[in-house]
Amino acid sequence: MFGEDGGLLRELLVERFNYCIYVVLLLIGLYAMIAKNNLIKKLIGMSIFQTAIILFYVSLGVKEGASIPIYKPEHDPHGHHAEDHADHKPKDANASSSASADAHDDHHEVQALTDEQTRQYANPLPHVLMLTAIVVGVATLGVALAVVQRIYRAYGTIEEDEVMKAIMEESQGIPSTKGSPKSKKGASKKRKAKKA
Amino acid sequence: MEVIQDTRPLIALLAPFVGVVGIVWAGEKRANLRETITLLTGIFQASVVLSMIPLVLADNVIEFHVWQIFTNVPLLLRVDGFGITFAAVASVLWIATSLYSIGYMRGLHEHAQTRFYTFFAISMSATMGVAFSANLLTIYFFYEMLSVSTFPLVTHMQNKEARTGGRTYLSYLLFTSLCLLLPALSWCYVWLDGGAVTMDFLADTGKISFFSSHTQLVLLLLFTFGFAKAGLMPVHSWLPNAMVAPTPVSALLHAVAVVKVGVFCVIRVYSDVFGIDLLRGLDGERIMIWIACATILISSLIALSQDNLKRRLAFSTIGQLGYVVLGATLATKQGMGGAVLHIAMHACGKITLFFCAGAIFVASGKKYVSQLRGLGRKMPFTMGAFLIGSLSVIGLPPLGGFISKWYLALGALDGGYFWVVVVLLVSSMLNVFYLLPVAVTAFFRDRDEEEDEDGKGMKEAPWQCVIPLTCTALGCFGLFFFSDVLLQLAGLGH
Amino acid sequence: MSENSIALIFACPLFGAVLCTFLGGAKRALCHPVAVVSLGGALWGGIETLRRVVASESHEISYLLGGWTLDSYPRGVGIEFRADLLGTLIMLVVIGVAFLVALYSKLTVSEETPEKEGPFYTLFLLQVTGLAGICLTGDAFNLYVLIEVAALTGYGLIAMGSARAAAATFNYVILGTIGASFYLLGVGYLYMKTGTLNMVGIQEVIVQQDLADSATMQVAFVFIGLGILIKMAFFPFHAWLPNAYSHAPTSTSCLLAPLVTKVMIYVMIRMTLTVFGVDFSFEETLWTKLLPWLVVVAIVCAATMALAQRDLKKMLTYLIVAEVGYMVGGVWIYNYYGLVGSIFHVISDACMTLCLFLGAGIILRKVGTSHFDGLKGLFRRMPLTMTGFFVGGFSIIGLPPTCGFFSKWYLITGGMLAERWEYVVALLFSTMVMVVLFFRLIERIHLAVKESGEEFGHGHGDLDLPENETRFDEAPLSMLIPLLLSAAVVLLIGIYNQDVVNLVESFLEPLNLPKGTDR
Amino acid sequence: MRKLAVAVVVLTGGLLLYAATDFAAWGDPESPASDSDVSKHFIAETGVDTEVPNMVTAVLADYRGFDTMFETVVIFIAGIAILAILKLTGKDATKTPGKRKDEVDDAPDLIVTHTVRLLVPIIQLFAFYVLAHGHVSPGGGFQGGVIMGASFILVALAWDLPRAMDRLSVDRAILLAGVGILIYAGIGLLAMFLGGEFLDYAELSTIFPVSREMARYHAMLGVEIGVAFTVTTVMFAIYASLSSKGRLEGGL
Repeated sequence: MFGEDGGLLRELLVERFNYCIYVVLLLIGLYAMIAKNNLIKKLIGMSIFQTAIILFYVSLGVKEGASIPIYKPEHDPHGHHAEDHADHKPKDANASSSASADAHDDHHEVQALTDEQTRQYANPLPHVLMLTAIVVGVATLGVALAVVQRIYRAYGTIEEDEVMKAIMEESQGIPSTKGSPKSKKGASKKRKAKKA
Repeated sequence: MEVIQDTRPLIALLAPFVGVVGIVWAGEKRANLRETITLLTGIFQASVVLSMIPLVLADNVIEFHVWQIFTNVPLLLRVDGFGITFAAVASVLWIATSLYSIGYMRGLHEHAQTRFYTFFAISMSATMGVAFSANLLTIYFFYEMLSVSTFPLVTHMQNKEARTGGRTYLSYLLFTSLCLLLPALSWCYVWLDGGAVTMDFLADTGKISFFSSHTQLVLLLLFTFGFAKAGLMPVHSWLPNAMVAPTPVSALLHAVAVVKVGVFCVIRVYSDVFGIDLLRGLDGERIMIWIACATILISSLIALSQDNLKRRLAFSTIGQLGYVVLGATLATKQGMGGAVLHIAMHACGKITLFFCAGAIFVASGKKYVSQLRGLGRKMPFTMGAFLIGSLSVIGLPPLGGFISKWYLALGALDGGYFWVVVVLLVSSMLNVFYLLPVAVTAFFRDRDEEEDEDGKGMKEAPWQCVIPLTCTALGCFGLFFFSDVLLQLAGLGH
Repeated sequence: MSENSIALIFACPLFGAVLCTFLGGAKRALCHPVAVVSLGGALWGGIETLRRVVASESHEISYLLGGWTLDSYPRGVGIEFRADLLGTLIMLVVIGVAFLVALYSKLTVSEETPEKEGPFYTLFLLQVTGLAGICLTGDAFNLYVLIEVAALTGYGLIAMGSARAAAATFNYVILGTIGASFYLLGVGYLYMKTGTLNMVGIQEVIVQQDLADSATMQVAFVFIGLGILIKMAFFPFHAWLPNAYSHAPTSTSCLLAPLVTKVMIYVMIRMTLTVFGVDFSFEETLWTKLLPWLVVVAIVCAATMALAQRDLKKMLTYLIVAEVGYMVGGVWIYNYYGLVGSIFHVISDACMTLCLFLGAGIILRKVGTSHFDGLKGLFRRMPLTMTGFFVGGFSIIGLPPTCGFFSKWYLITGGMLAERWEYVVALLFSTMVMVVLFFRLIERIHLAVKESGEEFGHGHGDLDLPENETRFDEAPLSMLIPLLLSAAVVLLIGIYNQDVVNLVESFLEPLNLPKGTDR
Repeated sequence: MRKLAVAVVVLTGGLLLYAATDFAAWGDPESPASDSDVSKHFIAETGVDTEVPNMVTAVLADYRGFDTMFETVVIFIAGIAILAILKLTGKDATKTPGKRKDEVDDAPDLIVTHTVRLLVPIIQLFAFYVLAHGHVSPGGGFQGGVIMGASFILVALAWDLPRAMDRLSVDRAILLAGVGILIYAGIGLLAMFLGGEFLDYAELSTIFPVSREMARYHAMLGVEIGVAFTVTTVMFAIYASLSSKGRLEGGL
């Protein structure tokens, strides 16, 4: 944990800068989700929280000296290299030693990358996972917003304590009949009128 | 001993269910048909049970394997002497009760009679199940079934009183069975060879010696009080509370089936799980004798102070159940036999008393002992039967109750507990004090004048009530004179 | 076709859902049959899968989605569906329960959420897809996606109801997202340390590289565990459940209440046994020491809160929280029998909760309220419905021969063998509470005494109930039959418990859990 | 609540930092995540397996295509759920809502509408490019779909919701979202009926005149199109429902 040429501070703040940021973001989000009274603020917290995790995953995919996980032209199965290499490579050359994909006359044989070449590309998996996580986050946010709107429509407020109060009043005011939406809406309208 | 595979135990078990289908089908509108079905079911069940007696007397056991509960534990039905004694008593008395309840329920214009007969039949099935169980888990299954299926009967009145009674009834029975019995069972089943020992009453008697004597005592206590239907103090108070039920229920279930299921289970545990030898060697076994004796004496004293006839009988029942448990705790052959006999003897006597109490209620609406003055002349059959039942419970020859008490006393002496005999004598005296005054009041005290006014039209109860109670009263004599069979079944014969 | 039966399990409801969307506009009436048929197809696929799993030698089937088969590609390149005995059993329960609820839902959906049959059945089917997928997937990240599928459909299904339900859903969204995100974070840690997302792959790396001491792994375990505990509404994190389920539309609560928490418990078992492995989960973490005590607190608190409720549905939801405590406890007492009990309880609890919620739905529809006051004398009106309801109640109490007895038996046994007396006592305590709860209900349903204790009639003979309270008035068949079927299932699982337990045992056998019987 | 939140945050933060002490070194190529068989396979063999240069697309749509299918389903669910929650039906729908105070009846701004009129085709073209070019450069179904959805939202912003709904009504949007799922799952199912596992695109080569690798290549484009359908339409449906409070008229 304590590196030879630096203390904990250096370790955390410089070398693991991203990890620090993600922790801070995550905690901000978590705090907002629990402590905030306004429902929309809670949702903002939720978004920050999810973004923090995305940041963590992306940091995970970092690889020193690697580029984005898209084949450079020389490794591209459809790239120009096919023709380039075909010119100066004998057809019966040892395929396994070939640095790039070998090419034939009309259709080319794609070769797996060697270890050396693999090092040049970052790991694609975290990116894929985060694409999924982003989508899930968007979907959750959308549904949550709809729910908030439904709450606002019924109770006329998006402050949690006021919603709770309205619910308490409602459950005391209306006897234990089946909670039909109509009666509830009536009650909320009255409340809205009072506010105005 | 020979093991015979036969379906008859299962038939006896399932017959009431077939009856239930018929009863529900006939329903409230075809009341006569419904009652006929009940009676026929009872007769059929009793005849199936009785038909097995010769086989058992010839030193056989009848087995039927129903279903595998756990890997090693089957739901096994087995008919042995002890089981069939109980089953025969219960099923024969069911016929009498069926007849009696026709008179009782119609006489009082009770509501929901179909439900009453339905659950009555289910209770009888559960009782047969307990009687024919071959291992502890099987017994537990039917025991719980009985607790639940009697609940609608206890709360039949559907009023506030019924609610209180039903609550006490069920909470006692389920709390004890789920909190004491279930852990004890699972303790036994798992720690004995990881479930390889099935607690079979025949094969695994005494296997419990695997545990330390300390644990054995804890288990003994858990089992004894877990079977709260045995009414041992301090888990007895469900029984007086269950008296809110209609009298046929009190008569058959709370004098015969349910309470006897409790003591039956206790005897099973003492004699077939622990075994007499192991039990004698157990240090704490003496505690159980004290508890049983205390139950006998205290309940008799309480019974003295009860004016409500059914409550008085209920406390008397608790005392008599104490006899049975006492017989089991003595851990002698005679004591066990006496306990088995007392199940039958007390059943016959006590059901007579309850029938009479119900008949009095139907005919005159009287519930209290102090109201019975002069009733003996109006209802000679009923009160005569009451006298016979009382004498049998007290234990006078030539009535059945004498034989069981005799063997209990023998067992006590055999075990070296002289003071237990004294307890038996004292309690018999107490029985005299709380039972005989009822008959004496009825026959020898004159009615007050103002009471005569409203009692003018009073006459004997309906015949459907009188016939059964006369029969059971005669049965008390019969059991004394034809006790050979019972003795043999109880393992005391020659 | 038979080897693709696994694909049917998620493909049938998925296509059914899309079809329901298409039909949602003009031909709404067709949505219900479509849902039933597609779940029927899934059920067939599930049964076929179970048959194949049982028949196969290793008792598990690998299904490599996308054709990334294990013999030509490294494990974890594609997504793997692993149907072993545990997952297949739970999956079958999920689909079976969903099938019954689909049958049941015809009337309640059109009455409670009019003109929204299309969206309802779409979400309903996708919920089932998600839950069934969770049971089968062998990929830790795919599990997250499926959890979110189930969660999002759940939000939608619950918030479709009243405004009160929407307010409850918001809490569910917040807590559910925290739970799922914690899980995701934990999976991220796992991936960082092991470089794979495949469950078996992770386990292999943990064993090979001996990662037990790693701080990251420990924290990953905590986050995944916490996330799942939040999702399953374990006691201190239960806040979202009672309101959400008790105010949701009837069919929704019938589907979610039996399944969601149970499937999450399955996920916990899967994570501890398959992903982290027995040694890591039980020996290297503090959870075995800590969690049984939390479970005791959870069971006692939830049971006490259930006792305080005067509303049937609300009471049932607290019971679910208590039952979650049972199952979590069964896992963490770290004992063979405890785990058998836990898994069996997942199955039986799903069935009995279903039975109770179906019954409660009928009561709600008939009486118009699920408050206790509305229950009096119901047995006379609806004897069959009430019988079905009682069977569920008996099972929750743990009376033989219902399945609840057997699961409780194994749990108590496991607790005793592990010498976790506190857990056994908590179980017995909550059993007592359930006795009180249900016989209080049964008393009300059976007796004709008002809440105040006032009597209706004069005892013998006439009860003086108004005409409409004594008339024989059974629930409609479309609701009654599923209820009775579920009651029958509760009894059948009890009676054939040995077959189920044998399957569970052959899953647990290779794991070498302590049996504790060799004293 | 605040105290509880602080406590939770402190505890979580402690855990997170504790875990961070044990993390693999920053950007270490030898770290398990970057050096595992799986990620090496993705980098080295994507070309061999699928002939797609963009590994992210290949992993997304093929190796982990099942995840992505459910990701699309998640989007679809969001659309349906929002409609289910917000859409007013029956009596409520016919009730005319009272005008909000802040609502203005002004005609759309001339400059804005003209700009949008010019921009929308370009945005949509770009969306197609991002979608189609996802195999060789960053892009794909989700990204293309979002851009496409944005173009419809832009119309709704510049004029009003009805005008956008003339082009894509919410009901039709949800239908098209379902079509997107059908395309994705349908390709998977087709592969299954052709004898492979679900989503085994290589099996499509039996009915199309391409090699197994190229079948995967083209099928990926197919599923990306399906994804784009769903994302485009659901994005718009979410916007329409939220901005009009489920009445699907007027909007912001």
